[in-house]
Amino acid sequence: AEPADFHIAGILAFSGAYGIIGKDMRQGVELAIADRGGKVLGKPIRVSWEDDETKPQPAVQKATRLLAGGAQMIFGAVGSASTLALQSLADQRKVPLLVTISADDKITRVNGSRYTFRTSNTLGMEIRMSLEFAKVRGLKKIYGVAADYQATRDGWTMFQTEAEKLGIAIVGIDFAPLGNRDFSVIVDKMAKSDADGIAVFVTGNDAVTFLKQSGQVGLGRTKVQFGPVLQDETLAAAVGPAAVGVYSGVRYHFSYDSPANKTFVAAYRAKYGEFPSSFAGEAYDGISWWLDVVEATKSWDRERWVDAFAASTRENSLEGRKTMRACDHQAAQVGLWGVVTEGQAPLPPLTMKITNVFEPANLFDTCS
Amino acid sequence: MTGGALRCEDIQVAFGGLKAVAGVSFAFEPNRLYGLIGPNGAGKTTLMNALSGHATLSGGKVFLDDRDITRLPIHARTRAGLGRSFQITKIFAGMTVLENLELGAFAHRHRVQPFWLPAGRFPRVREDAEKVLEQVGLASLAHMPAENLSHGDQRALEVGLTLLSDPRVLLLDEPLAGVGHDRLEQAIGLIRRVVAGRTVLLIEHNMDVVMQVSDAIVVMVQGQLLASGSPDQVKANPAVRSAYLGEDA
Amino acid sequence: MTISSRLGQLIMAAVIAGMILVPLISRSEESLNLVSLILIWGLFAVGFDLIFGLAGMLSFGHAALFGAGGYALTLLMTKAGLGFMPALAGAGLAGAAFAFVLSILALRVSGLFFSLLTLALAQLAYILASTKLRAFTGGLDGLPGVPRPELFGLDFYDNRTFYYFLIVVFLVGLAVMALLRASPFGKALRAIQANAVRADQIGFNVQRLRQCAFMISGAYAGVAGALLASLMFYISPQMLHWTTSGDVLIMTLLGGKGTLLGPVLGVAVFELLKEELSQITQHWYGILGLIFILCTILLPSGIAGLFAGRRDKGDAR
Amino acid sequence: MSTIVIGLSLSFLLFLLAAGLTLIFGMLGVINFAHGALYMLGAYICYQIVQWTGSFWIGLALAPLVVAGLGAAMERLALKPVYDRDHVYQLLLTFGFILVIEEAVRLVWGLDYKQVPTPDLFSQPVALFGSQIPSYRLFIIVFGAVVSALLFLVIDKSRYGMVIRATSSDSDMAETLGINVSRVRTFVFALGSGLAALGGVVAAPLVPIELGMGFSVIIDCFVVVIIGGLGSIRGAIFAALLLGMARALGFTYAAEWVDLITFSLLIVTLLTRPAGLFSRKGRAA
Amino acid sequence: MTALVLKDCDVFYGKAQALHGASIDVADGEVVSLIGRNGAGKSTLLKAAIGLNPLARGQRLVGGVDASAMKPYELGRLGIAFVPENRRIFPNLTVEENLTIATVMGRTGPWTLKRVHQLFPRLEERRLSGGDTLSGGEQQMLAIGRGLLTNPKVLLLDEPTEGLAPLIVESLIEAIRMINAEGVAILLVEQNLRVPLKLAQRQFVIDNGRMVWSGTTGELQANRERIESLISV
Ligand SMILES: Nc1ncnc2c1ncn2[C@@H]1O[C@H](COP(=O)(O)OP(=O)(O)OP(=O)(O)O)[C@@H](O)[C@H]1O
Ligand SMILES: Nc1ncnc2c1ncn2[C@@H]1O[C@H](COP(=O)(O)OP(=O)(O)OP(=O)(O)O)[C@@H](O)[C@H]1O
Ligand SMILES: [Mg+2]
Ligand SMILES: [Mg+2]
Repeated sequence: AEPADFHIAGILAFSGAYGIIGKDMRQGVELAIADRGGKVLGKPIRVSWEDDETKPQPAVQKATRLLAGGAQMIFGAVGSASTLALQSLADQRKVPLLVTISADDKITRVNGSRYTFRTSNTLGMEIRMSLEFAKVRGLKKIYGVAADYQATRDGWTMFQTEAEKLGIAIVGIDFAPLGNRDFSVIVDKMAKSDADGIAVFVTGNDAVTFLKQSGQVGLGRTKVQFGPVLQDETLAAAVGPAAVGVYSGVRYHFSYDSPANKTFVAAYRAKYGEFPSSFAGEAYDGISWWLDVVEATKSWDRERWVDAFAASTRENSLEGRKTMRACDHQAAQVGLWGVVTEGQAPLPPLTMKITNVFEPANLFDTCS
Repeated sequence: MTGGALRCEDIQVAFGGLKAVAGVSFAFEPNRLYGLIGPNGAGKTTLMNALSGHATLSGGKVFLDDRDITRLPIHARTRAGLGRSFQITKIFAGMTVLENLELGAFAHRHRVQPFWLPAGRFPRVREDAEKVLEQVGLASLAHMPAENLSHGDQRALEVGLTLLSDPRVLLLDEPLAGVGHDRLEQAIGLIRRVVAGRTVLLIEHNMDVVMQVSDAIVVMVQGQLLASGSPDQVKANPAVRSAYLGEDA
Repeated sequence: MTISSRLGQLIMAAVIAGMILVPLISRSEESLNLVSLILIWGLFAVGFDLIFGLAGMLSFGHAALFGAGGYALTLLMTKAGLGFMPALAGAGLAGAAFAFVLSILALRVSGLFFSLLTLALAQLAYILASTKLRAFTGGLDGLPGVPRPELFGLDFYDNRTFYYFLIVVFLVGLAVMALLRASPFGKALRAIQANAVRADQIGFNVQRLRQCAFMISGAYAGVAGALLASLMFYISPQMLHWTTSGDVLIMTLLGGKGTLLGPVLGVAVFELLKEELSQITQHWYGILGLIFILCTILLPSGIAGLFAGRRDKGDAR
Repeated sequence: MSTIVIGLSLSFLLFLLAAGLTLIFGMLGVINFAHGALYMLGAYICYQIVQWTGSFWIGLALAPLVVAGLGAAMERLALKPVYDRDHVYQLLLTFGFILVIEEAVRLVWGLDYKQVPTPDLFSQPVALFGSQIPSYRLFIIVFGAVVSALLFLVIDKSRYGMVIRATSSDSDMAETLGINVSRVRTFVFALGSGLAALGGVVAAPLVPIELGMGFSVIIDCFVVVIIGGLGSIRGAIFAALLLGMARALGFTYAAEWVDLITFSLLIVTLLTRPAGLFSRKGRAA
Repeated sequence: MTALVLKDCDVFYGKAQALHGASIDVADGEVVSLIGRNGAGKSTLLKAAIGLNPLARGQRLVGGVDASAMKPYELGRLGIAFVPENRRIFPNLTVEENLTIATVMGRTGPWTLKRVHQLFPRLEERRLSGGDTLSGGEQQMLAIGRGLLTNPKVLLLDEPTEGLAPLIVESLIEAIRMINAEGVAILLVEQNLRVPLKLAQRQFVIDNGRMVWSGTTGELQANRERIESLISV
């Protein structure tokens, strides 16, 4: 028997470290659902939103409950740790898990989870963008700071190896505890070094803290600060004027020039009165793609959805063409790179300007 | 039962610069009751703390029946037969008087506290407790939470808890302080009865009582022994009179 | 114990039993999950209260014991290839062993300083687990795929079967604890809380008793941690974070410390409130806070106090 | 050299964060878990004042006052009825405060980041010992030193301090000596809350202002309070200096070990001087 | 003029009634003593006088004015000083602070730190020690000194000689005489009957929370046997 509705378990962070992200993602998803008349396979779409407090345990707990109540898929989570935890649950229960924000490379890997798909960026591709940027910008000496966390440590190792291959010298690296609240000593060391580039492999609160404190000594005046996920409009607003001139990878941007994006941004602004954040954009993009594929199967068989999605390509995604790689369930896509600038109304006062668009070929390893 | 012999050699206890006990040596002979007197702050309680393990010694040794117990922890001294009461009452608040006493009996009867049977299944413990309850005159208050007792009744419970470990050497720190006028005779009687067959060290400021019950008296002043001897000898000692008793005593 | 408080105990037991058996009637998977959580945290809280409510030792290090159990089960099963039951026993042992190590340091002090030292030691363990011991713990990302039992040919990956398993473990744990608390050992712990100097003086080996209690409590925490990891199929150092210790403390206080069933009640109310409030309103967080505040002011000895005729005897000021 | 200056700024920042906690802890015997929430509230209110008036300094002056007022209300309404009970119940209470304060902040300011810019006066770095030292850091050092000196004089040295300490150990007896105990308690809790907010205001230009900010500092505060010895302002100053310097050195040579260094320091202190560096032992019998 | 009057007072601890319509009065410049066996309600009555035990029924008059609803700190400021039976020294204050805290409410009079030191020289020697390091007897001296330093109009003394060495007891008795001569009314609870017989003009006997006898010291001595039978078991 067909279920009464298409029930999605939406596990996002509405509180905790990433609490601010959940709301935007939810808005993106709700717009995507509204765009298709609220239905898929002829049944109404129902999303149960749950707050994982940016912690894996509640994420699993709440997802378990929703799946027990008959949810057909999971959408989320935000933090990579939560997502990784949800993966084993999804495999266990054989329900699809759609990821549109968590960036840890481990989430999509060859022979990884059959049921997990990611339509958004990986940290790996963002680190490649950082490398591409260092190359394009002609940086010679780089001082780095990275969070003492597996994914950023791995990312840094890769960055350092590749950079040294390109003849870029790494003059220093500090691993700061996650959630560090004082970077002044590290900033001082950086200021005293002869580096021309500062690679900042931290994100969220730590990124804001770093940039606020480096701003107090004017580090950005003499050196270029950049990082894979260092800034977006939300974080820049938290940093203030010191953010101007900082380069960062951008997951999605409302200024990206594509027909689909123009329509989306207009609709989003009309509905919510603000520009869509990268979280809203990625969420909208991912869920629209997924629902279209589900619709096309004309079936309620989850295995059919998974097979179909693994082989799909989206020509008209917000960021142009995206290809789902059957080998690791990661969507290959372009990489956006930008700089924080002062924006004119109606843009936010600090807004990202896209400076580079890197091609997927440069950002993804081939996989078989 | 016979009382144990307690001996201390050059005991010293210092708190910062203050020498509360400054080299006390004394041998307490078995089966005798010693009254320990001296001005306030002379170091009587501290000496007792040194004997029972509640003070850290900066020098000296304590022997119980020729066994060196200087480094023994408090509970082990109790098990070795050394009991004491405190000047500042220490009872188990939140429990009834009877429960207080039962705990004393459990501690005394069991080296490892049984965890496989409910506490109610130990009739002998209850008997022990009830016996002491009677002795210290608290029978009518058996089920009163101990912290609700009046001051004098708490003092009685304090002494009762000490008796349960059936010590061979008994250290009593002002057991009669706070005991009512009406009960004094009874309390002295109790002391006389329980001391039989034990070695007792009694601190007390009520001279009538001390002189009446002690076999010998030890006088402490400023952390040191000033005099010792029979009650009459001590009473007659001029140094003791001027330091402690006052002329009209 | 007065008649009315015995009646109160009975009512409380009935309430808890009713709550635990709800899934049998409702057949809803959601309540199944909720009750499973209550059983596991209930076991944790019951163990916690042995030292907190009885011996008066407020440990802020129980998160580490909880986590140690979880990791012990995970590693013993996935790396050492042990079966579930031996691994669960291993988890209990790990909790006790870790408690032993903590106790060597933390029991040198008492009162508030014990709390603070256990907090510091557990935080140290948390930091180590989340940074330096990544190879074993999976770092902050944790380890997914914690297994469940394979016994008597039953499918414990089925939540209902696992729930029955949890009931058995919980009841055994509860019964053992009931005996411990009523035994002279339990009385001695109460005595230590009431007056440690006196307890020592009448001949209780206070340090040893405290250490034993701490280790038993650690074993409960270890088993509970292992069961939680298994229920979630997931474990991370987050389990070792001091907030986990805070949670179990809050639950115990809410339910009523110093009683056998109070902590379980606290766990149940806490989990139910979280679950239900978050479905009703976005502002559940604040409402939960208000409820805590009101409970503190209005219920002097926790929710269990509603059932008891008078203050629990061990609950000394 | 620059490490020392930065270390000093870390120290005094730590002191400002922890002062209110140690005060309430030592003087009222209340472990105020809501300290972090009050700290956060201070930062948010400062943000709001800066939005309205454009001046950080007005924020610095007013936000602690507002929060102190709130602290007074919390004490009167919630804490007062439970003083006579086992202290642990206050944990549940202050835990409740955290949730309520966080909810209120979420309702008023929402989830997104706020920021308070560095005040103009201190926005430029100064060259010192071959480093560019943010002048705001120098401000923190001076301001922290002044606040710590004031607190030391008031709490450890003055009659008020004596009254407060007496109230904390035996309120009934203090009351018979003519001390209006409930007013003293309210005052102390208000002062402690105000100090928490002051910490939040001073930290505001340095860190992102968001809901989790209070949660993340509370452990640091505890470390300072414990090392210093509960309730001793002198101890807290000393502990903050020790810790600040240790962290500055840690960041210089081994950043990833900083947290471990902090906790090892704490554990060593507790093992050698269980009651903190500045503690005094009473008698057991 | 009466310094302090308690009239028909009932006091409860929880549900248990500890005072049943007890009355007592102390005139200006008078020493009144209250005797009774352990648990009779003596301390309870003193605590009711200073306001630590609320009156469920009855009246408290201070200097003729109704003070039934006053809080302890208001009574303290009016000049009632309390020396409790278990001393209640502030452990976290030094000896000197334990004394000076009595002066913060600002009552001045003949008693100064110096005079307390003269009375109890031991307290001067231990000036800077923590209150909780003192010996039992030293703590007792401190509690009395603290009470005196409030320069009271009425002094409530609960077993002040407990734990004091004989010499000190003598000087305390002298001191109480002197204080009394300076016009301070004193309500004294003592186990050691010797002291009240020496000092008090009038005696009250309490048993089971009820006043069972009152009269002058002379009357007490005349009826000693009857009264002892009233209060012994
Ligand atoms: N822990 C401590 N720290 C500092 N000083 C102490 C400590 N314990 C005792 N003292 C001091 O040592 C001295 C002796 O104290 P002790 O209690 O032994 O006197 P005591 O002879 O028993 O007097 P009392 O008859 O008044 O009970 C006192 O001056 C006391 O203040
Ligand atoms: N806090 C309390 N809670 C309950 N009952 C109490 C409390 N304090 C005293 N009582 C009871 O009140 C009665 C009177 O006690 P109170 O302390 O006034 O006696 P007292 O005459 O001072 O005796 P003592 O000579 O032993 O000091 C006693 O029966 C006692 O058990
Ligand atoms: Mg003494
Ligand atoms: Mg009394």
